[in-house]
Amino acid sequence: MDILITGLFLGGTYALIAMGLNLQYGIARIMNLANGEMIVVGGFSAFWLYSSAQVSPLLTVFLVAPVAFLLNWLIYWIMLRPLVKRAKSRGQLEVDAILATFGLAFVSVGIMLAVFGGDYFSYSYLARPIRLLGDTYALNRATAFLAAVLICAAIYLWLNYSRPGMSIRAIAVSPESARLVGIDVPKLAALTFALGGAVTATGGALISMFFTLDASTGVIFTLKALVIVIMGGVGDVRGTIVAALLLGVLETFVAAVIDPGLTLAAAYLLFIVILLFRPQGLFGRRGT
Amino acid sequence: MKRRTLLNTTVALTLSAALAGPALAQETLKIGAVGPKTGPLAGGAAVTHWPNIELWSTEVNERGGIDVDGTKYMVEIIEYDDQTNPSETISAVTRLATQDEADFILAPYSTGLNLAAAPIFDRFGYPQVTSTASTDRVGELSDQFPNLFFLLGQNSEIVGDAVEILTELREAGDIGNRVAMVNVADAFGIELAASAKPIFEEAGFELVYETSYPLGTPDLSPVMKSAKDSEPDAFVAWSYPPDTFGLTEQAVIEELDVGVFYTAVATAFPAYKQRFGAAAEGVMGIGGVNAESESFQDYAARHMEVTGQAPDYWASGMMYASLQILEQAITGAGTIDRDTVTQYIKDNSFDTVMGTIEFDENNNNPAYWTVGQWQGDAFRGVASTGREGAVDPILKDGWE
Amino acid sequence: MIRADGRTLALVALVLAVAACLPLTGSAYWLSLGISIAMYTVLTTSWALFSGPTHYISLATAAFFGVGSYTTGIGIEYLPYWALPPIAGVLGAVMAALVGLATLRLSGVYFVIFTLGLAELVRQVIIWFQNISGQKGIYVLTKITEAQIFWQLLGLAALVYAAGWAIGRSRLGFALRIIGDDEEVARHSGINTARAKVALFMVSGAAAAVVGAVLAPRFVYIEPSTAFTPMLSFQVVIMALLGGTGRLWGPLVGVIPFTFLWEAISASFPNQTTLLLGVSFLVIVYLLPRGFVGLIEGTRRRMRAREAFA
Amino acid sequence: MRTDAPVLSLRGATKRFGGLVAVNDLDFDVAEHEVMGLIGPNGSGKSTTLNLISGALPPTSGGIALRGTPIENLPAQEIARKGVARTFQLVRLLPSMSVLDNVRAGAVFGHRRRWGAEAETHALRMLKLVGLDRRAHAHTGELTYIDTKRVELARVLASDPEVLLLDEWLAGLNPTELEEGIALIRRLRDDGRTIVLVEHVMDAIRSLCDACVVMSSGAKIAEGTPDEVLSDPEVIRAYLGDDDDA
Repeated sequence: MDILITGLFLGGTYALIAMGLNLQYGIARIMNLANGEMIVVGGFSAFWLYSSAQVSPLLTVFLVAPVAFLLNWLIYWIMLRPLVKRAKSRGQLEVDAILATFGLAFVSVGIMLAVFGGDYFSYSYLARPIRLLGDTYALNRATAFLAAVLICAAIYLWLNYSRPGMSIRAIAVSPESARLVGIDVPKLAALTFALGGAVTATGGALISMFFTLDASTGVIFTLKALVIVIMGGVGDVRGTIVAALLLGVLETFVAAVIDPGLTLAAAYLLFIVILLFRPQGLFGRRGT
Repeated sequence: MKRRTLLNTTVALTLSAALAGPALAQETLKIGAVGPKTGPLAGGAAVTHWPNIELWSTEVNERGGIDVDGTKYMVEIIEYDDQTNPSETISAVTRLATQDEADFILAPYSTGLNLAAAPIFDRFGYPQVTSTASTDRVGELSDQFPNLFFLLGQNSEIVGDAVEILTELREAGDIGNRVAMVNVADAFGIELAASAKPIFEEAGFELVYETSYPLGTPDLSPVMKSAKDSEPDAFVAWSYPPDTFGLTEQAVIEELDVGVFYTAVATAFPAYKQRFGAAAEGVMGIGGVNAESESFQDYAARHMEVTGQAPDYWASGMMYASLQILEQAITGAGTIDRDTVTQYIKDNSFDTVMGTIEFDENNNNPAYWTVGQWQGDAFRGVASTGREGAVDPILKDGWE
Repeated sequence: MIRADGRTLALVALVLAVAACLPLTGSAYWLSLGISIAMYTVLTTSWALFSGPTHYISLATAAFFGVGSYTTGIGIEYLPYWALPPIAGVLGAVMAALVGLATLRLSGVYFVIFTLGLAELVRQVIIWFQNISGQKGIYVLTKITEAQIFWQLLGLAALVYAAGWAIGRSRLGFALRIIGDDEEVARHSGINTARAKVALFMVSGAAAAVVGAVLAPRFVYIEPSTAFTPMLSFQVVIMALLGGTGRLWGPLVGVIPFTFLWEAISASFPNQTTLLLGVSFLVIVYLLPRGFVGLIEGTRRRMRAREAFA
Repeated sequence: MRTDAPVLSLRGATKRFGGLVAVNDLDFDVAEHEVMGLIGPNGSGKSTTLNLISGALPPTSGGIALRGTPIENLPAQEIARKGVARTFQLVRLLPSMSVLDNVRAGAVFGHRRRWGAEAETHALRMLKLVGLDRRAHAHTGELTYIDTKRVELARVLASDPEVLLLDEWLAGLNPTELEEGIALIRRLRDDGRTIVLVEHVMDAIRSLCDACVVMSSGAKIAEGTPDEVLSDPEVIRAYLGDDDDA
């Protein structure tokens, strides 16, 4: 029980890390290698506002999300739209996006270094035990999990029941047909990319409550997010959530029962095994 | 064949002319500095490495430069970012030696990068006074690289003293026999844990929980829960910065009740105290300083003033000491000839912020702090291999 | 066609011969740049041997490189140094064969991330093993000089080029070009696509492992975090793509300017290295959409066109 | 050479996709030098049958044999090597290669494996056979529709197959091209090749096929000469019924 809850909390954290990338890659079709840097930006904002003005990271989120949305929206229109336009095929776009966002990741790290230096930033917020069903857990992790649930649910409902959400899903399935039925693909792709960025930055602000970050740590999160998105299946919100939770529970289980030294090995093993049996990811569609 | 020799001689002549040439006219010393500004170790280097270089060069230039046989030499620092990548460290040191023709090069940051650079330092005859390298192979390394100096100490001593402190506390009846030991599965953590295990067993401790976890483990709560379940009297973690923070936070949350709580690297960072506040009281870790000594207090104040941040209580002082040693050796030798300066470092003792330092026959500093503990607002040395001013260890008393 | 190949081959041999003289100049600086170039040439060229025709982007370079480094790191205690790079090559090839067989069903980005996950898995398992076996830090203390490392890498580069040239001329190379165009057609033409792909993947895996083994003495101290750095995998992909993977010499024209650019930025802007690398990267991506090969061939075509009209 | 033993034979060949039975218990034989027409309304399972024979899909059950050797469990490349070569419903060329290299692909990797100059002369011979020898060095992108079909045919022929599977090879051609196409296949027939033809063009079937198998909803409903089957009432019904929802 204790393992399950700890694992779910960790899984919630992973969902926060990966959900934004899933939107950006699954729908806007940009494999964003600068995803982790957006997490660090979110985390730094929370750190800075907390240590300079005692603003709770839970409030910072409401500032970070719209700013990140705007920032990512601009990134899409200025940087990525030209690539989408010039790409002759999906594969070409993939390669270009990898190269461009890799460069963007470098630029982001460089800017962050210049702005807030290379030092670790870590602060203590809600690092208190709470008791659930007879065991103790970290309040900040529980809070982040709750936030993850809210965010994921909101995205899921929005994609499935709102008009723009349904258009976006149509784009994910087939951009060409979506264009034929009168959906403004570039605009919605930009919107989704921006939304993905906002979710990612929000995740960063939340996880900074318990992760020690520095300007260069982004790449670790990018790798993790890529693994989760692929494992769940590109473009599927449920897939990302399930994959994140699965990973969280597995890592916790291995750490608690087998050997903490194998935690990450087990995580990657799970990822590899899943791909061997379901090459398109847990919820992915074949042939994409 | 003959032509080849001729060619080589010409090259050698040109090279030596190039190296000797600037020394005649200049009044500044070019000092090369390499270290991570990005990459996995950038966070640590931003605490320990770069601020001291800034502090030292500022101070030297404020007092008019380094005295070499009556002439004052200002220092000019040439910095390179090695991105925590040994290939880049090698390139950067080579560039400093050949392109920038640096008069001296400061040791890079961390064991791996220091050793990667060692052959280049050796080849060009630069002394490398390391302050962030920790190894058990000092003898072998100094045989291969006679210009390589170690300030920070040997792993076996760091581990041995930690066990000794525990033994003392046990003999005083303060703690029992049960130790939970974890380590981060990266080079340094593995090396420390591998040394520690036999020493703990020899000292009669029972390792009730023992495990490693990968660097970058996102959630350490299973580790801490298992450690807690094993009901230890002492918790020892051979840890790295992010997990040092993570483990402590989990210990607070799990309300781990131990007499000794020990985490390794970064425990001595000011950020640790800043983050955990009163809960840090009684936490032990690698390093420590004589916080009461005037020289250290003075150093800490100047560090704060010049760089805007506090030094850490382990390698920072050593890093600064390495710069002082270099400066004193240049002045003492009265020349900037590197071989003479290297020999001077071997033969003499130096007065530094960490106290007097003298290298042994293996180019190793035999007297260094091994175990420190947060007591009040400072991380004070509780054990050393021959340093003055150790305080008595206190028991960890809860997390409030 | 064949005559043109012969000329290219002669040119390559000449370039290698000239390059081999680099250590004789006595400049440690150029030698260290030379090592970077040679190392990335081997890594990117062997990478492109597989990825160029098949369009599979592999991020497993670091895994092979790391295994190679560890082969030297651990093996040096028991075996003479010269025996280690070949062993590393065999290990790399075996590992590549296993991975290749496992990943045949994966396509596109799933393959990309799979190889990334694999690299991390190998790294984690090796670290874990190092930890439980109580292996302390791994030191590679040898008398091997930079020049020797450089020559070994050059030799390896020559081998990779020879292999690439031979493959390009063989049924295997032709098969791979067909697979790259249309795998379905390839299968129905009687090509064992799985075998062809795995064979090539083994070549690139072995080459990367040997590079790791050769470079280990240079680093003196082997750490998992540097031996298996994912950055290496990305750099290889980026340089190869910047050069162009359609030609055997494509990666090389990516590696050389990139190394100099990297060096120039690292040397001139130590505090903004990362930022400027990113910026120059973006500039290249936007201004050179088809890599340096595209640029060179475009220029050549324009020049030819001008001659034709003159 | 015995002509009575079939080159290709299907026995109870069945393919299910989940609940859908695409090919149901199909039996037929193709004799040496015979052109066999596989006809039927859209969705009757003709193309799936070709996919089973060529190994693009494994059959759910049943057997397929080439000169008596079972091939139903072999992967596509093995079947191709044993001498079954196919064209695709939608032409598939190798876009980055010249016409000649496209054809060389068949010569190098097919049933009879050639290499070097031999493969090249053989490929040129095949191009000449389909009437494209003068465009050997053209890029595939420059070709007209029928020429792309010719290239594909030449590629398949270059492997010297025992059995040639043509999947609606004549579809989409205009009347003039159709005439050329039929003439081309007739020439192959006259050369004594064994061909299985999935086709909709009735004229072609009448003039080219020695025998026909008619499929409807995955099952064989008639077999015989073209004239026989095309006058079979069940076949007519199947086609007319198909017309309703076509």
